[in-house]
Parts: sequence; C-alpha cells; structure tokens
Amino acid sequence: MSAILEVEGLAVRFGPTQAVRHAHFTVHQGETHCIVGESGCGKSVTSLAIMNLLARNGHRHAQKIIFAGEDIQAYSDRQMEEIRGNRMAMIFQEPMTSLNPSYTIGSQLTEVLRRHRNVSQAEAEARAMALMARVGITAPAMRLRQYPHQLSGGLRQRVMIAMALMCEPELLIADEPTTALDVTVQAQILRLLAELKQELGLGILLITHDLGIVARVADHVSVMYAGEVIESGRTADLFARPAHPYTRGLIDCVPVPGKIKAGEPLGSIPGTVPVMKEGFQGCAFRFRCASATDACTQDVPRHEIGAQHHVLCHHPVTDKGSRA
Amino acid sequence: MSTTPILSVSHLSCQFKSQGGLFQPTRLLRAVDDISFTLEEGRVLGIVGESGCGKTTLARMILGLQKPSSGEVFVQGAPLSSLDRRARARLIQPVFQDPFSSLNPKQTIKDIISLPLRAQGTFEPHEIERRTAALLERVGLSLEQGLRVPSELSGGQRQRVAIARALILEPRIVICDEPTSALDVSVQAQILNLLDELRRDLKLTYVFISHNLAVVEHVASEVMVMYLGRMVERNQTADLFKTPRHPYTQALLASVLTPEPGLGLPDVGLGDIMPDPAHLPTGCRFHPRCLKALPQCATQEPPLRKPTDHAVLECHLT
Amino acid sequence: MIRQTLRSLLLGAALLGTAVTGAQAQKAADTLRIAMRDAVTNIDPYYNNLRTGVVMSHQAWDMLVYRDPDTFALKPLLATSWTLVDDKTIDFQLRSGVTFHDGSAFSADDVVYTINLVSSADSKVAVPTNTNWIEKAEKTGDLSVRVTLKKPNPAALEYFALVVPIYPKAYREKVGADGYAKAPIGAGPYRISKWEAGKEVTFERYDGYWAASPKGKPAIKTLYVRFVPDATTEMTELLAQRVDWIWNVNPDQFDNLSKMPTLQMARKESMRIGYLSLDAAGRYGAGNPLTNQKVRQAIAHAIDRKTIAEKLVTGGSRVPMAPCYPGQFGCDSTAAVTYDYDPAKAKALLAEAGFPNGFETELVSYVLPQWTASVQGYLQAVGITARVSQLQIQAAVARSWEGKNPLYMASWGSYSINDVSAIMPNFFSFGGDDYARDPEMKRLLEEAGASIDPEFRKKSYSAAIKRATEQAYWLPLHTYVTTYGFSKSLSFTPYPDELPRFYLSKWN
Amino acid sequence: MITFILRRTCLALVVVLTVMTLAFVLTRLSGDLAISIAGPGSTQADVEVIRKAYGLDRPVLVQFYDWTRLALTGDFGSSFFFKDKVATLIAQRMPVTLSLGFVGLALALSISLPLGILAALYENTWIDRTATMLAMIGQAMPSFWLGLLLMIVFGLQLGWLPISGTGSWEHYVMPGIVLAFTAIPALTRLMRSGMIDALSSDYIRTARAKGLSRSSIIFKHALRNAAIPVVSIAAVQLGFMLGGSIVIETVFALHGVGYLAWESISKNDFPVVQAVVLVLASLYIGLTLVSDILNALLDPRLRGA
Amino acid sequence: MPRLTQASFVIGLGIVGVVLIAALFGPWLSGHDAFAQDLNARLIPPVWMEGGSTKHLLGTDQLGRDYLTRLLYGARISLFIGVLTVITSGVIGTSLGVLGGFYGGRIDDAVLFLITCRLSIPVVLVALAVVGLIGSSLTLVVATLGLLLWDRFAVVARATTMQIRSLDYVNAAWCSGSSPLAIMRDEILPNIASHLMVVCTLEIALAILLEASLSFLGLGVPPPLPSWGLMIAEGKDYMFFSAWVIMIPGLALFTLVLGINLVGDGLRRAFGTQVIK
Repeated sequence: MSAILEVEGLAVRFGPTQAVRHAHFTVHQGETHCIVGESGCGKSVTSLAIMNLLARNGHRHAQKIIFAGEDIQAYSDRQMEEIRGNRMAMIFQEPMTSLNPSYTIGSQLTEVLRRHRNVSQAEAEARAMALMARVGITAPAMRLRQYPHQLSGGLRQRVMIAMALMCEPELLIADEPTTALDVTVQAQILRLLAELKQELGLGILLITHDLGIVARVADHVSVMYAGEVIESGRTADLFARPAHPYTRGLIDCVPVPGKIKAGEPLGSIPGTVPVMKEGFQGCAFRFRCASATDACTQDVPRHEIGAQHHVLCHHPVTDKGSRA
Repeated sequence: MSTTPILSVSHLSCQFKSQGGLFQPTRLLRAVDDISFTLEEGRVLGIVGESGCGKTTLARMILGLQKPSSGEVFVQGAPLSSLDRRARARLIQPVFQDPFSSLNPKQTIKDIISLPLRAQGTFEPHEIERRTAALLERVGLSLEQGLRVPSELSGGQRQRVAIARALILEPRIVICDEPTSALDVSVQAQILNLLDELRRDLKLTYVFISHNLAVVEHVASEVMVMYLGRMVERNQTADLFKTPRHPYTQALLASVLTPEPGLGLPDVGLGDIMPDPAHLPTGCRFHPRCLKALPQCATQEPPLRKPTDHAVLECHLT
Repeated sequence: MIRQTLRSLLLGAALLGTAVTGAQAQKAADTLRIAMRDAVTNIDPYYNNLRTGVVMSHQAWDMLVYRDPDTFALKPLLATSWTLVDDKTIDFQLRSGVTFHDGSAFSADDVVYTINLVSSADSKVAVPTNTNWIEKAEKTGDLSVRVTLKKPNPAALEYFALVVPIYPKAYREKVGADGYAKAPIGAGPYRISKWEAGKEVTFERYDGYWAASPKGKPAIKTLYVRFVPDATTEMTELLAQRVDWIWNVNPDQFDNLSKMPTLQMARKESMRIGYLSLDAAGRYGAGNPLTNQKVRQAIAHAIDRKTIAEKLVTGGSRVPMAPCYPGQFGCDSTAAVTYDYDPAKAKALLAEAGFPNGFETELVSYVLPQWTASVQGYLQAVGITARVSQLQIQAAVARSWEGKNPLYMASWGSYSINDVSAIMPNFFSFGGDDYARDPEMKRLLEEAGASIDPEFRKKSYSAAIKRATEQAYWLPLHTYVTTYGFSKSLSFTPYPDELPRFYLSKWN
Repeated sequence: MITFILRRTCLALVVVLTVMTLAFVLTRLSGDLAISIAGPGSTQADVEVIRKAYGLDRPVLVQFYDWTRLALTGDFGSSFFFKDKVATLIAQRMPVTLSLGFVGLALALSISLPLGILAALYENTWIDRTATMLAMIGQAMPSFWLGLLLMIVFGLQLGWLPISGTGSWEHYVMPGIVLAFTAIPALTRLMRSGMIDALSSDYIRTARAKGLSRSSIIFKHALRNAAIPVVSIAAVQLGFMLGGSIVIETVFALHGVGYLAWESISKNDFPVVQAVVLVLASLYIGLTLVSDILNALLDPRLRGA
Repeated sequence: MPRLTQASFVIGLGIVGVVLIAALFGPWLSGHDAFAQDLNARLIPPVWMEGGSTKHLLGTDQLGRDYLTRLLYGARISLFIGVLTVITSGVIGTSLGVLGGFYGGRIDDAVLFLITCRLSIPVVLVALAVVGLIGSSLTLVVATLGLLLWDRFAVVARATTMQIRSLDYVNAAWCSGSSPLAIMRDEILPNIASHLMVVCTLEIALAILLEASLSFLGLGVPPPLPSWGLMIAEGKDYMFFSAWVIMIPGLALFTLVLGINLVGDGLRRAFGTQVIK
C-alpha cells in the first residue's frame, strides 16, 4: 500500500485563532483513515485545507502536503481546480444544502465529468446512471431529471458520493458524511463507502466525531484535540491501548449498550475545549487532564508506542488493558 | 402497582394541516397517531425513532405546547387540558435539545432560571433569589455565572441552566427532548450524569427522547419505539435490547455502531425508501422497508399485542 | 465643495447664451413654441374655466364682437353691426363670406345654435355665469340674429366679445360634443391641427380666414403650445431655448431674465386684482373678531400694500383703492375710503375693538406663497396670528363657498370685462364668495346692474364702493402684472386684458 | 401550479376590492365635491345643478355600490374637469408612465446588478465599500432635487437632453435616471446579499470541490440562485416605481398617470384620483402576482407546490 | 466589523448628532427669527458670494427671511416628522407583525392581508391625495405618513417573531407558565428590537424624504414653516440666478438622510440583520 496523501506540519489560522496546529497524518491507498475529535478541534478545517477550499480569511501553512507523490502546496488555483473533483473528491455533512437547488441531479453529476474529461453529454449521462445504480439508487434514469429537493437525505448523500466518484478519484475526503442522517441510513452509507474503497482501491479520509463509526470503518485513526493530532494509530491498537488521557476519556464517555449498568455514572471529561491563540505553548489538554503536571506547560514530546502508533503527551498511559 | 400513574397518555393523536397562504390546499400530516401509555413515578421512559417519527410532537403535546387533535394527557390522574398554565408549569417542565436556542439571549442566567417562579406570581423576590442561587449551585454553576448572559457560557453550561430552569418549580415530570444530542461526547456524559443524579435526589419522572439508542439504553427504565407516528414496540429497557420483537426495532438496534473495533458494519437492508409523514403507506407503515413483510402487511393495519406483561408490540409477525 | 458647486451652477447660468446647442428658436421652421403652465384638459372653450382656455379660444375661434386690445373699443367681428332694441334685446347683423376651418360657411344658424346651447341650464358649461344671463337667440334672417336677455346686462357686448365663441352647427352636430372636443374647429385665424388633452395643442394658420378681420392674417404659420406644469421646468425650457414664449414668469426673475442675450421680457398690468376678503358676515363663526368693523379697518391699515405691490409684485403694480380694477366702468376711486399703511393705528384700532393683544385666525390662500407669507407677516406684526392654509385654487375656492375662509387671499380677473358688474356682484350679492352679506350692498349693485343708464349706474356703483370701503369688507391688495418672457427673434405685444394675441405676433 | 396561480389570483382580487373601498373612502375626505366641480365663478344654484347631475345627492353607500360595480367592468365614470371618460384618460397616459417605469427599471437593473455582484465578489474590500456607498448616496438623494440638478446640468448647461415632455426616447433619459435612483439601492443591496449568501453556501463549496472554474461557479451556480429574489423584487420595484413617479412626472412635465393624479388631486377631481389609486394598486398587485409566479418558475423547489 | 464600516457609522452618527443639536438650539443661536420677513432685503446671497453679508451667513430667501435660521428650523421639522412618523408607524407595524408572527393561523392571515393591501397602495399618491383633499398641516402629514409607513415594521417584526416563536426559549417560557403577553414582551420584543432599530433608521430617512417630496409638491408642511422640501420648492424658481436657494436645503436634506442611512447600515452590519422587503 502506498501513501496517497501525506500531510505534515499543517497549520491553519483564522485571524488570531489557530484552528489547526502542526497536524500530520498519512492516508494510504485502499485504506480508510479517520480523523476523530469533538466540535471545534479543527478536523473539518483540516479537510478543507487539503482541498485548498478554506474561506478567504483562512491561512494555510504546511511542511508538506504530498498528494500522489507531488507536493500540492505550491499549486496554483488552476492546478488545484484540475485536481479537485478529478483525482481528489470530497463529500460533505449536509446533503440537503450541498447540492445546488436550481439544477437537476443529472446536470450536477455530468458537469464534473465534462469539466475534467473530454466526453459528450450522453457519455457523461451514461456514466452518471451507472454510478447511481452502483451507489444504490433505484431508477437512475428518472432520478437524473429530478431536483435535489425531490430526494430524501439518504439519496442525496448517495448522489453526492456518485458525484465524487464520477472521475474515479484516488482520494475521497468525507467530512461527517452521515451526521445529518438517521441511524439506519448511516449504516447503509458507511457500508457503501467501505465497499467502494475495496472495489476502487480508494484512499478515504473520513472526518467524524463518532467513535462508533471510527471503530467500525477506520483502518487507521488520528485523534485531534485543539487543532493537534494528539494520538494516531491502527484502529484496533488505539482502541485497545489508548495512550493519551484525552483519548481514554473520550472512549469512556461513550455509552455502550450492555457495557455500563444503569445507575452507574458515565465516564466524563470536565471542562470544555479551549480556543487556541497564536503563541500557545504546552499541552492544550492540561486544563482538563487529571494527570497534568507543571511539565505540561512545556513543549509536548512525541512518543512512539507501537507500530504506527504514536502519542503527543508528557504522561502517556502505556500500561496494557488499563481501560475502566 | 395499583397507584395512579403519574403520567398517562390516552389515544393521543396529532394531525397538522400544512399551512401557507389564505387559500392553500390543506394537506394532512399525521405526526402522532393514536398513542397510549402510562408511566409510574420515578421511572424514565425513553422514546426512540428516526427523525419525523413524531417523538418531538408527542413531547410537545405532553408539555401542552401542542394541542392534540384527539386524546388526552393525564398528569396525576388529572387531564392536562383542565390545568391552567401555572398549574401545568408546577407539574411538567421541559429540557430542550439545543442549548443555544433554549435560552433567551437577552436575559441573565438568573432571570432565565427564575422565570417559572416569577410567572407563578406568588413568590416573594427574596424567595426567588434564594431558590435561584440554590439551584445554580446544585447544577454546578457559580453565582457569578448567574449574572452572565447565555452567550458567555459553553454549551454544557447552558444545558445546566436549562435543567435548573426546569427544576426550580420542583415539578414532578421532566420532558427531556434530545437533551444531549447537540453536545460533544465528553460534555454529554456530564449532563447525563447530572440528570440521573437529580432524578434520584428529587424523585423525578423523565420522558427521555433520543435518537441515540446507546444513551437511551443507559438512562431509560423502559423504552418506546416510534415509527411514522405510531408506537410500534414498547418494553422494559433490558428486555427490549435483549429481545427486540419488531423488525424496525431490530433494524434500529442493528444500526447502532458501538466503539468496538473489528465488528464491522451491520447490513440493515432497509432500502432507499424514506418514511414520509405526508404520504403514509397503507397497512403497516413499516412494510415498504420491512425485510420480513407478509402480504397482509400491505393491506391490514397490524394488531396491537402484548407478548409479555410489559411488552407491547404492533406487528403482523409473531 | 458647496462653494464650487454653487459657482459652477451660477457660471453655467451665466453662460447660457453660448453653451446651448441645437435648440435655436424655430424661426426657420416658422413655428412658435409656447409653454403654458395651466393645462387645458378640454379645448372646447365652453368646457374649461382656465385663462389658458380663453387664450386658446381667441386664436381658433371668432366671437361676434371684437374688443380693441388698446382702446377697449368694441368693433364688428362676426357681427357686422348690432342694435340694442331694448334693455333685454340685441339684434346682430352677421358677416357674410366667413368660413369655418372645414370650409363650411358661417350663418345665423351657427350663432343661434351656439347661444341657445350654452345658455341653457343643463348645458354643463364650465362657467355658467358667462352665459346664463341670456334667455335665447332667434334667427331673424340668414345673417341676422336676435338675442333676448333674462335681465338687462350693461356689459353684454363685452361678454360677446370675450367669452362667447361661435360653434359650427353642422359640424358639431355631426361629430357630437365629445367628437367636437377631440377635433374642434372654429372660424378664427388659426385652426387646431393636433391636440392632446392636457398635453399639447398645435395651431396652423387658417388660410381661408377672412381678409378684413381686425385680428388680421397671422404672420406665423404654426403655433405649438405645450403644457408644462412646473414653473421652473418651464423657465428651464425657455433658457435652454427649447420654447420661444412663456408667461406668468416669477416677477422676481424679471430683471435677471432680461439680461439674457437670447431673451426679451415684457410685462403689462392686467385687469386682475389680488384681494383679501374678510369674514364680516361671520360666516366662519358668528362672533369672530372679523365681524368687528374696527378689526377690519385695523387689518387694512396693518398691511403695507404699497411695498407688496412695488417689491413683490413689481413691474408697475398699483394698489387699487376701490374694490375693482381702476379702469373698469363704474370703478370710482374717489368714492372709496382709503387706508394707508399705519401699524400704530392698526394696533390702536384693535385695542379699541377689544383685542389689544390681537387674536388668532386662519388665512386661506391660493396666490403665490411668498405673497401670502408677506401678508401673514404684516398681520403678525400688529398681533394677529394668521394660520396659513396654502391651497390649490380649486380647493381654496371650494372652501370659500362653504364659508370657511375667515381671511381669504385670492385674485379676480373680471374675465377681462371692463365693467364693475364683472367684479363687485361676485363679492357682494350673497354668492359663495360674499363674506359681507350686506343687503344694502346687494341692493345697490342689483340696481346698477339692472340699468343701462351710465350715469345712474355710476352713481349706484360709487355708493356701493363707498359703503364697501367704509366697512372694510374686502381689501384690494394690488393689481396683477402679467410677465412675459420670449425669444429675441419674436415680436410680441402684451395687452392689459391678459389675452396674448399670437395672431398679431411675428418674427423679427 | 395552476392551483397556486388561482389561489394567488383570488387573494389579489380580494386585495383589489379592499383597495377599492379605501380609494372610495379617500376621496370622500374632502368637503363638498359639487362645489369644487363647479369651479370658481359659479353660483350656488350652479352647484345644486351639478350636485344633481353627478348624482352626489344620493346616499354614500349607493354611490359606493355604483362606483364599485362599474369600476369592476373598467368604467370609472367621467372626470369632472377633463369631461372625458376616466378610463380613456388613464389609457392615454399609461404608456408614458409605463415607458418611464421600464426605462427606470432597465437603468436600475443594469447598474445595480453588476454593482451588487462586484460588491459580493469583493466583499469587504474597497470595491464593496464603494458600491455600498454609491447605493447609500442614491438612497439619500431626494428625487425632485436630483431632477432639478440633472435638468440644469444636462438640459441647460450641456444642452444634451430635452428638458420636459415626451416627444422622443431622449425625453425619458433624465426622468428615467431619477426614477432608477429610487430602486438602485434596494436592488444593489439585494443582489449583493443574495450573491454573498449564495457564495458562502454549501453547494458553492461543493462546486469548488468539483474543481469547476471560477466563472462557472459565479455565473452558473451562484448567480442563478442569487438572481431569483432579485428578479421577483424587480417586478415589485416596478410597481413601486409606477406609484412613485408622481414627483418625477411633475418635474419633467411628463404627461403620465402620476401627473394626471397630481393634477386631479389639486382639482378635487375625485373619479380620476380614485381610479388612478386603484389602477396603480392593481398594477402593483398584478406585478407581485407575476413576480410570485416567476419566482415559482425559477425556483424548482417552489415549482412542485 | 470591518474598519471602514465603523468609520462610516461614526460619520453617520456625527451627522445625525450635529443636525440634532442644530435643530434643538440652532434657531435660538442664529440671531434671527425664522419667520421675520424683510421685503427690502430679499435674496441676499450667502456670505462667501459677491453681495453676501455677515448679517445673513447663508443669505436670505425671496421674502428676506434669514436662510440659515430657516435651514436650522427646517432640520427641526424634518427630525420631528421623521421621529413622530416612525413612532406612529413603528407602534402599528410592530404590534401587527408581532401579533401575526406570534399567533399565526387566522390572525397571521389577517395581518398578512393587511400588509399586502398596504403594500399595494401607492404611498406618495395616497399621501398627496389625503393632504390635498383635507388641507396641509404638520399633524396631518405625520398622521398620514405614520399610517402608511408601517409595512416594513410589520414585515420585519412578523418574520423575526416567527423565527423566534419556534425557538425553544419561547417554548420554555410557555412551559414556565408565562402569559402570551409576557412572552411577547419579555421573550420576543427584546430579541427583535435590534432588527426594528434598523427599520427605524430606514423609515426615519424615508419619512423625511417623503415629507420633503410632499412639501415640494405643495402638499406637505404648510408655509411659512420652513421644511427643506418646501424651501426647495419655494426656491426652485430662483435656481438659475440664485442657485444657493436650492443647493443649501438640498444638500442639508441629502446629508441628513445619508447620515441616518449610514447609522442604519452600521446597525445592520453590527446586528447582522437582513431587512426583508
């Protein structure tokens, strides 16, 4: 498996607010890499920063963003346009608003193919219908002529996925693709993504806040807190041996049917996520951390605690099976 | 259990006419259709179902925010419609989903919390002051925070304010409509724990609405599953999670993604037909998505059955 | 910034003569472009009550009688001669060889048709008083007509000369009243070639006009009259040389406009007088202060009419002493009790009348706002607070007739009829505008109006003038001066009767 | 769609009826109409004759009933002063007002749309501020004053344009500019905010993620959605412009409906005033109806309703 | 907030403040009576022009009245009309809008119907007709404009109330046992107030412009009251040779309206209000 996307030292700044700080991760071909974190931790900004789709007041800086072997940081707007939707596609959280209400599904699907490939409208439509059938949309010929408002949320997300796949991209970035959907639909969409990954050898970068999703679909996980990747590892590793206090706390917070008896309190993390300003030093989690010491105000060391498993902490938990 | 249930809902229905201009054709939307249940004091009833299943409308009817098209809500045996708004406020209070929209941005936290007391019109100012301060502390907020406005508080803190407001009149029942779904996981746990503590301390009864089955499993003593306005199954929490009888309940449970690596993704197989409350299917409302549907499911409404003492089921399948 | 803008605007105004391009006077096209403010909405002369309408009618229609604009002497026009058979009967001998604009010949039938039509009670004409004193007209020959009056009217021939144009019977009966209003014809020096209600009228010289007419054959081929409602817009048009002739120019601009190299200005005092009527009869409220003679006299002393005439109206405006135009028959200024400007005396009179601190009242007006404001200012100076209601003419007149105008500033033009009967009876014969309601005044005026003996009439009018001024019922303020602005290339003579005669104008 | 149009039309009719009542009541606010019809120089006997002739001696309700009944068939009675059918008068003058309205709207759109789009594309830059400032200046400019200034500059100093009247298309330029000024601020602002909303929407983010070119994103995806409210407001603005052209028509001596109304008001010619109020109101109602239908046609979300 | 927006807001506030002070104290300080005429001192140009005098800084009008004093007095009238009109229309529009938005259903249908009717009425025309038929007076102008200009208040109040009505803090107030009146007063009004403030500024500006238009046509404020519109109307005959008579009141009107609009725009940006048409 080769790396399709390699990000190192990514920082994104909105005015004085530091949304992402020296983030790093690698997505391999045919692998789902999950970025997980609570709201405001910078996970969505990271995905937009890779696509260079940040709002005008957002500033991106990175040591490297290597896509398919090339550093795309220095790419011009024109070069990025060539890649986007073509070799690197994205789907978003809100399928309701992510489709243009004024154009038919068909026109929005074919548009992207005709932009990047020299094909006729008929060819584009044929491809669109084939893909729609593949993502589980019945009667694609009819759907092609419908407008987004005539479709349910689940169908719209399927359309978004089909649209993202029109040009057979190498990397698919999915930003909370199922958050707005019902649980029963969520499972279907996730299954679809997993199947497509297998079939097409896609690299998927999946952004989510839901540890349940992470556990079920990810090959590799990066946990973000306050703009930083504080822990990263193979999924099974990370869930079995969470090293960062935050990762542990997060896992403890999630109620699991049959695991915690009614009446017992859930594990929780006190306090709230801080907003990062420029010049912040030390561990951002120290204000909420039970094991924080004076050392935590210093630059945080990176510990490799296993194959492809590392953590950013002064006091990583390394004892095996310490989960509560 | 021969005592009167604290909350009892009888044949409650709610239909909306889609509104527009003066001459818009009225389309009937059955949000809640003939729902009955009773709830004993101190229990927590979890209501689950997908968006559009009518669970929020049901909550609004119990709170008196929505007038039922038919049926009645009884609180301690008295019909809700016979209570004036102050009496109702003393019995039932809400905690809403979005802590950003449930607090008036122009009022201080203390004013927000004391609103139910002030609305009663019978409390002295110092009494109001005293009880507000006490409750602030109880939900884990400082007196200084009581002088702030909602925008200066975090989501979790706001939800604590909402809980304080709900409890200041010492009501018997609290309706929690997705109280943690707008919060981050780490904060969600704080709020769930607080709610649970308060329930024990104050002998409260909760109706707890959520789409998150794991949360419901954790807090509820019994669970009701709704689909397109109907109650399709109801049971004690443990029983329901152990032996889900309705295909829809089964699908719901199967869809829950617990943070357990290696289990993979479930195949729920419900198809791409979405429930639409404006166009109800004939027969069993779930049949277009049901993998086990029988021929009669498309034509006949399923019967209401009681497989056990506590279980209620509405399905043709046995 | 402001200064620069102002300067550039002024500079622009000063350079008008040279800056304007492509809008030279239409001398070459032989078209006189006229702008007027008061739009005629129905050009049929009997169905509008505006001065503009009278002006139009004299270009396109002929009357039976012609009044010399300089001497006011009555001369034959469509009638070659007339005989006063008795107090109530006039015989007209009509001219032969006259044709209407459609070429049809003028005859007694047209006169009889016209007079009987407009004098009948259900005619709905715009100004019934102009014709309702006529009983009937009878044809006494192909070219002779006898007109019978309801009551003697000493000024009858003046009316026939000014406000009784003759319809072509055959044509008007053929097209009907509405059709006639849309495409009217008469027997005057110009024919109306195009006309749009309230917007514009085009006159073409009528080549079949009879040669010996005192109106003469027009020198200018085409008159193009456009109605421009706004005085400023109208003046802009003149300055930009997009029109050649306007009138009733704001007198304050007279001197400035006179200096423009492309323009010439003229003004002429007219028979119209501005007045202030006072509610002596108590129509507005029985006990109101104006019912007190001393109050009315105080007001007469309070207003500096001479300064108003000289500084505001300008151009030779005078202050009439009697309640009529000084040149009118029977208007004897020597009979009038006079009031000079004397605010001290006015205050004394007010104190005598029991109003040492003045009082509040209302001043209704439709004349130029600055004139109203000046009268208001003078009244304020002696302690009388007058609330101004500056209304449109129609609304003010309506209020006047309802008896709701305690003080009322208005004007009266006597329809250019050179006789006191055209003015005083309107204000002292218990009509809508009569705020004196004095039976003695009514008696004197009726007596004078019913006679055709000049001496008797003069005596009665003098008595009426004496009584009216003594009582200070009605305060004449100033005579009007009509101002005219027109292109340097035009030769135009204004006359005192407010009737511009374009058929007498020519290019220089 | 048909029920939608029917429903809107019914509502429009009820509104028209209400406005009719209002228009009738309005003109009864003044004093005795018969006196004002008679005009200066007539006697009280004349007034009585006129009162009878015009049916003003009948009970007000009967007059209202008759007026409404006839007005619904397009017969507004006769003008007291023009001695002509009111309907004819309005029909004669409507083309002038409509031409003025269309010229004004065309000018307003051709200025405000590019201005609004530019302002949105360069949000919070000097371009945006300049556009906003221009709109603000337009909003603060009293139309009659602007009219006078234009008249001095273009009519008098430069002599480029005719000053008053309706002879040629050139006559509509100055009044059109003044009228356009009344609509430019609102339209610019709407275009700007619509464009900003559209540009910051999720579907534009999708379009960018698809790698579409900048021009395609702006003109195909954003403008289409931002233009919907502008198009519908433009029709409504035309209604406002027609109703607001009185001042401009008076200043520039345009013999349109607005000027007709102004003349009639000053002469208490109430059948005309009533009819003009009613016609302008109906036009406005009609235009909003058109705008709603346009809106529904342009926006697929409403089309299905 | 962007910096220049703040600057323009401050400029607007400054303009309005200056006009306000001028309107309140100016007529006393100018040393002349706004109504005292002097027919011998007519149309004196402003002090900086040839023939101007320091006695009359902005010259005199066609009746020899001090132009500066009349201009300052005119500011008083403009502001008086603007504010009073907006109070009247604000009360009407806000009440209707809040009632309609809050109760919905039939009541809202009625309010919507009233708004539709009101919008279809041509304002200038009807205001002119009313003033023309009844007779001009300051009170009538205020009353007429007040009764005509409530639509935007109603539309904005209705739309914002509808948004807020469905918010959970209103639901919570219901559940707390608050009365409908208390909810409208304590929960809804304070939260739509910022939107209404923006409408206020827009409507004050509009009312001032409309009054000027009516007065310009002679059917607004009756003379001798010096409304700026009336001053332009009275002065326009003189504009070719004494341009200041229309430039001065015109600029004053323009500046005041611009100032109010700048304030409104600043408020709107600060509050993030979308004014619904």
